[in-house]
Amino acid sequence: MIEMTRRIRLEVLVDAPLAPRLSELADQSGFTGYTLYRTTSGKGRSGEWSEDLISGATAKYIFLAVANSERADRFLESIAPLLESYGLVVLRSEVDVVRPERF
Amino acid sequence: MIEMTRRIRLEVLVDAPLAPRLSELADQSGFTGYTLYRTTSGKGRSGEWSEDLISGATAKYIFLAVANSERADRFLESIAPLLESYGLVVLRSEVDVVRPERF
Amino acid sequence: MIEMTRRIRLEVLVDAPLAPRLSELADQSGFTGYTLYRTTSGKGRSGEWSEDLISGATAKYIFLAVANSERADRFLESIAPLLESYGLVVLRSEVDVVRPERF
Amino acid sequence: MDQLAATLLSAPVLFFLLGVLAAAVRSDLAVPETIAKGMSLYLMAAIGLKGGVEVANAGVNAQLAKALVAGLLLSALIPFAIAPALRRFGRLDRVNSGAVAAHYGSVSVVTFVTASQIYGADGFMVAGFMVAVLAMMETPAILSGLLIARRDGSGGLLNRHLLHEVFFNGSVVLLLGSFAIGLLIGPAGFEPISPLFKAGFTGVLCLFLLDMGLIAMRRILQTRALTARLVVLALVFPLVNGTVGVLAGTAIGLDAPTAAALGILAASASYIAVPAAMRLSLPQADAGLYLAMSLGVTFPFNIVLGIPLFRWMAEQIGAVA
Amino acid sequence: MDQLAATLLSAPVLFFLLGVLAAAVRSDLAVPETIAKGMSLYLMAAIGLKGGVEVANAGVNAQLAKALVAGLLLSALIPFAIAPALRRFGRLDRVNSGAVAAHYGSVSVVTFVTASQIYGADGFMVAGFMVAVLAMMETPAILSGLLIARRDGSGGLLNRHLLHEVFFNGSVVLLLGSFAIGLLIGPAGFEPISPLFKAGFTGVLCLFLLDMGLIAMRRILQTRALTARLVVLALVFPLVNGTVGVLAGTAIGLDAPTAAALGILAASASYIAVPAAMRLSLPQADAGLYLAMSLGVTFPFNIVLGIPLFRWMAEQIGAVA
Amino acid sequence: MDQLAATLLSAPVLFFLLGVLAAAVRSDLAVPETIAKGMSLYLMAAIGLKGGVEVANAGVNAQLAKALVAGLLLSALIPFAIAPALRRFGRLDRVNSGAVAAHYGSVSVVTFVTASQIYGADGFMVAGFMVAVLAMMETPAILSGLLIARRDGSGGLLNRHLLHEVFFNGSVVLLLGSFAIGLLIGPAGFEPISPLFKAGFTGVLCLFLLDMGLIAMRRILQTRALTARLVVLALVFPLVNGTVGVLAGTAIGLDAPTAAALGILAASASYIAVPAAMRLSLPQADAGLYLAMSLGVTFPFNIVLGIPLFRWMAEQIGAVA
Ligand SMILES: Nc1ncnc2c1ncn2[C@@H]1O[C@H](COP(=O)(O)O)[C@@H](O)[C@H]1O
Ligand SMILES: Nc1ncnc2c1ncn2[C@@H]1O[C@H](COP(=O)(O)O)[C@@H](O)[C@H]1O
Ligand SMILES: Nc1ncnc2c1ncn2[C@@H]1O[C@H](COP(=O)(O)O)[C@@H](O)[C@H]1O
Ligand code: NA
Ligand code: NA
Ligand code: NA
Repeated sequence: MIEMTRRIRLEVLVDAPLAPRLSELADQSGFTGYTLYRTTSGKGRSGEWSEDLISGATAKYIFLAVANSERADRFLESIAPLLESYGLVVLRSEVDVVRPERF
Repeated sequence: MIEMTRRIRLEVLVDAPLAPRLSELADQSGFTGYTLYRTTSGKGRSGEWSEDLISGATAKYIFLAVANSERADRFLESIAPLLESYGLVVLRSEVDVVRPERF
Repeated sequence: MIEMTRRIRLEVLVDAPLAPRLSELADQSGFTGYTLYRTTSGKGRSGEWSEDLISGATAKYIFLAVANSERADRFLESIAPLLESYGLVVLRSEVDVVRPERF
Repeated sequence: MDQLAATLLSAPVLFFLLGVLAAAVRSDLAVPETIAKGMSLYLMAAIGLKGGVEVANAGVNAQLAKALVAGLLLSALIPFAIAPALRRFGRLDRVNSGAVAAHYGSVSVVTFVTASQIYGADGFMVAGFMVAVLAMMETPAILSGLLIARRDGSGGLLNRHLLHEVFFNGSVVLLLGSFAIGLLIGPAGFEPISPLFKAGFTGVLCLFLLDMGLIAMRRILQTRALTARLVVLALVFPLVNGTVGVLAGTAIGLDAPTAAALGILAASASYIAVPAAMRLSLPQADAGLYLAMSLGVTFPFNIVLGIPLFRWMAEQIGAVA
Repeated sequence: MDQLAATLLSAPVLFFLLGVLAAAVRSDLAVPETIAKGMSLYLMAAIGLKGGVEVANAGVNAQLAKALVAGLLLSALIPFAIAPALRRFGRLDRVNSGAVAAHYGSVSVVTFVTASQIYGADGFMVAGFMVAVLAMMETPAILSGLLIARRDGSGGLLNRHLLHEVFFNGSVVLLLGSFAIGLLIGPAGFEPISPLFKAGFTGVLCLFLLDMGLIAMRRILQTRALTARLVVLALVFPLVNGTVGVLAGTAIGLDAPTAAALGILAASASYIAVPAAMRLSLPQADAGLYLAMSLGVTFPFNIVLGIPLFRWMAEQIGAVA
Repeated sequence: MDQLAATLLSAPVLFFLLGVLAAAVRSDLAVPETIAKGMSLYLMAAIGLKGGVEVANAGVNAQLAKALVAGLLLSALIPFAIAPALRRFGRLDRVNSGAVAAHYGSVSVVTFVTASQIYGADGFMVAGFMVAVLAMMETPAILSGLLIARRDGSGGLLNRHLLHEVFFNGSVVLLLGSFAIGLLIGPAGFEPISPLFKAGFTGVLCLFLLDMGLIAMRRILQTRALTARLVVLALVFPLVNGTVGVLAGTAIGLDAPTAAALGILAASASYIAVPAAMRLSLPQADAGLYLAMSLGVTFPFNIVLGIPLFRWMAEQIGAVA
């Protein structure tokens, strides 16, 4: 059986214009990588939205990153001040990875 | 360290025309929000498919919602009758969130 | 309450041209299904990338599959030789599903 | 035979065949779905405008009303006429029979568009008002299909979502809306937009049919549900329904091209409005099945053989009548 | 009144109204976002080229410099002028006032494009250099809006990201770049690309406005933030700002069509450059709010009423002056 | 020099430079990838049709066969010729050398299209059959590159997936398919689709090159793998290969424009068919590397300098010969 190691998986739902800021914070927290993908619609306390490439202001991405718990904590703390104003949804869970030195 | 609270993460793979129905059930179960994103292809017992915006009939979305376990259970029960006929794939796991009162 | 059963959830980040190979291996491991969706950008040890439909060479998909642990292990072993050269990111976690016989 | 050759050698049909061929050899040629959707919207807006401008020019006459009624009846009744064949010969259950039947009552916009274009290139001009008939025929079949599927009375047939879909379906709204705009602006108002909507039309149709060829053939290759019996039905239905359409059109006094177009509409099967509605209302029905029949078999049949056939038929019957 | 009818019966405006109507009856008609984005890029490139080619033809004169200064001042100052109304009458907090004010200082490319097209169809020709004024007015308002939002001095206003956005915003770069290309290639060099960028223009505008109609109406239906007071402001702002723009244009000696276009620019509110910048710099502001006002109320108002109104105004004032 | 100025001041090249500039100042200007893909399909269909119609008009002659053989040889042999330079001067390992070499043996459709357009605008007409040569040259280099990468014999070179990719690659199928359609329909059949495929062509090329400029420059900015030595090679390869192409073309008796086009084909490097095939067959090779060389360096070089240079060369050699 392949050996796997536990790491932290972080998902952050973020508005398109704010995604670069998140990537910067990930770099600063020492993340080795991250991946973004587009969402198409949703609903929250501030109402419904759907994809919008014209203004680009309300398009949302999911930012996905895997890291060890130390870096993950550092990242979570660095985004803490943004949580309210950016309206981020932040999810943390555990995953097993191969080649753990990559994360 | 940032304090995080355990919540339920639900993912449902759903055909595009049925997504609005799922959103309604999420509202009725008291969910505070949900997010949808598009998938591009896949395979299952009923064969292969790939994205199809022309008819829109076989495009599939992933419906992602985080909720407390009470609401999550309510939602799961409300979609139970649709599971077979809608061909839904339903996944439940646990995640940690900040600002738990949001979910 | 709806009865749910534990299964393995696998996510693999894969380059578009290699995705069909992954699907073949999933079939050979006895998977009942899988779903692919597109990512839009990211960063790793080999630098930044973003979606690219012109060459299609650097577009990346997330391959998502749920399986029982036996099949999941078989699949993980079958992709082991590809991990380094394909630059795959492989994540394993646990999920609860309804209708476990489907997976 | 001349008509058949002319059809087969027209650029749109050749691009369709190129798509079929590319998919058959499993080439990775693909048109992004978003582009295809964009072209589909363009084609509907263009055909709607064209029809409206023509009616603005020619005026409305009694034929329009008759054709609308004929279209409505064809769309609503064809499903009932073919459902027994689907159940007995096709061996489908009630739900799948209803779902498939709804597709054949409804219409394919692109089949109509391709036919009008090929006919028109040759001076065989379909009346502009047929666009309204096209829009009219899109959705009644949905209700018929549901009635067939649920003759046992289970489930609320006429729920809010569904009626909404029937009346305000995107393609119906766009076709009728563009038709109305064409009526309002007339030939003079159409002039500034004619380079996009008229001059560009056949070219876009080529690219769209390239994609339809790819999609149709891939449907056939991917499907698991298509039996030989269902293939037979997917070939017989357009023949029979198209013949009925041509006869009905001639009977109510339409000219030959317009009667041929009514034949094409009756012969064609939906691949936009109905599949989505069926997925919503009859989720138990097998989408792979109805799309394989409609897109994979009937659509190619109509594009390649139906178009010249119904013209020939309309000309023969018109000559006799 | 004639102008109003001409506007309402032009194809682009009718497609806009079709979009509004379709969204109002909650039809599922939708233009894929990627297609809309593609059309938006096309329209900007086309209008930029057109302006550049015209200036290459007509030569630059003193009016250009004057118009650029007037545009810069309007963009920078309108936010300060309307912010008090947003705070007092509109009951918004400082941050939301700043964000909304920035939108009204900036401009809507499509409103300008639609106005030029409708005016031009009638021989009421807007000067080519107004494209440069359009680009010039896009972003200064962003800085003004931020100053309003942060008059308390918190937060670094002029960070790197933001200044970059102001100068190298995609739409500014594309408009000015195409304008420069138009200048360089002149009428002869424009000829081979004129079928796409000139002949196709009005048609693409129709399809784009169809989508804008859908988006505008859906904004209204989805929003939770729009109060009656804010709707009033979203109607009064274009009236007042547009009047100021027409007056300023006439005062600096622009001809009537060009003064009307300056009015349109002043009256219009951004829905591309500014929302993205605000989301970045003032993430606490409510995006649903400023998009509902700008896209949902002011945009339709300008398309339907503003275009004929500011023309009428410019003609009256021009006749008096 | 005149040619250089004419190239630099043509609208397509100016849009390319605008894209390069916008990316250099890190503007957020972006063309959605789906739109770019759609334009790429359009350009291939259009160039294929155009070539086919021309051949239908001019008839086939012995030149076609000679040019096909020359193209095949260039595509298959260039990789072997340049691989040693990549290994020794470029300091790449065997796998990366093979991958990069494959790109330079193959061709860039858009480079060819831009050259034909710029040449043709000036009456320097490339023979229609060169589209078939273009398609012919797309994929043989893939096999050569793999042979280079795996001279050690490891790994099954000619697996099913790969051969399929070589023969039925989407762009090959579309180019040859459209070429065949053009042949079949001839000038008369092309007329109804000429507004889209001919009149619209240069305009679409402008927008596509805008995106290519953005992509090329961003490749350069994002890459981590590009060394100064590799940049030198990415500039020398097109010069040398292009010269060989022009010489070969002249030697087999092609007229000057057609020989120049063969030079362009030899000079250009693939960015569609080959990268995808290399990712599949040589996943260990660094995609960032070969795309940076091909798209980031060689493509701009050819668009800006190669196009006038190879014309000049073909004219000089032609005059001497
Ligand atoms: N419980 C949830 N589960 C999944 N996504 C959510 C949830 N709550 C909010 N979201 C997403 O986050 C966006 C912003 O949420 P809000 O700030 O509550 O309006 C929503 O539009 C959804 O896309
Ligand atoms: N085990 C699985 N893992 C991930 N996705 C699946 C799985 N099984 C089915 N799916 C997805 O669900 C769709 C419908 O499945 P089915 O009803 O089995 O045909 C498939 O086409 C896949 O996209
Ligand atoms: N820690 C990570 N979390 C999420 N995605 C990652 C991570 N590391 C790498 N990736 C993704 O995998 C791609 C290839 O990674 P690499 O091979 O490190 O360049 C990156 O461009 C990212 O999209
Ligand atoms: Na029918
Ligand atoms: Na303004
Ligand atoms: Na080459």
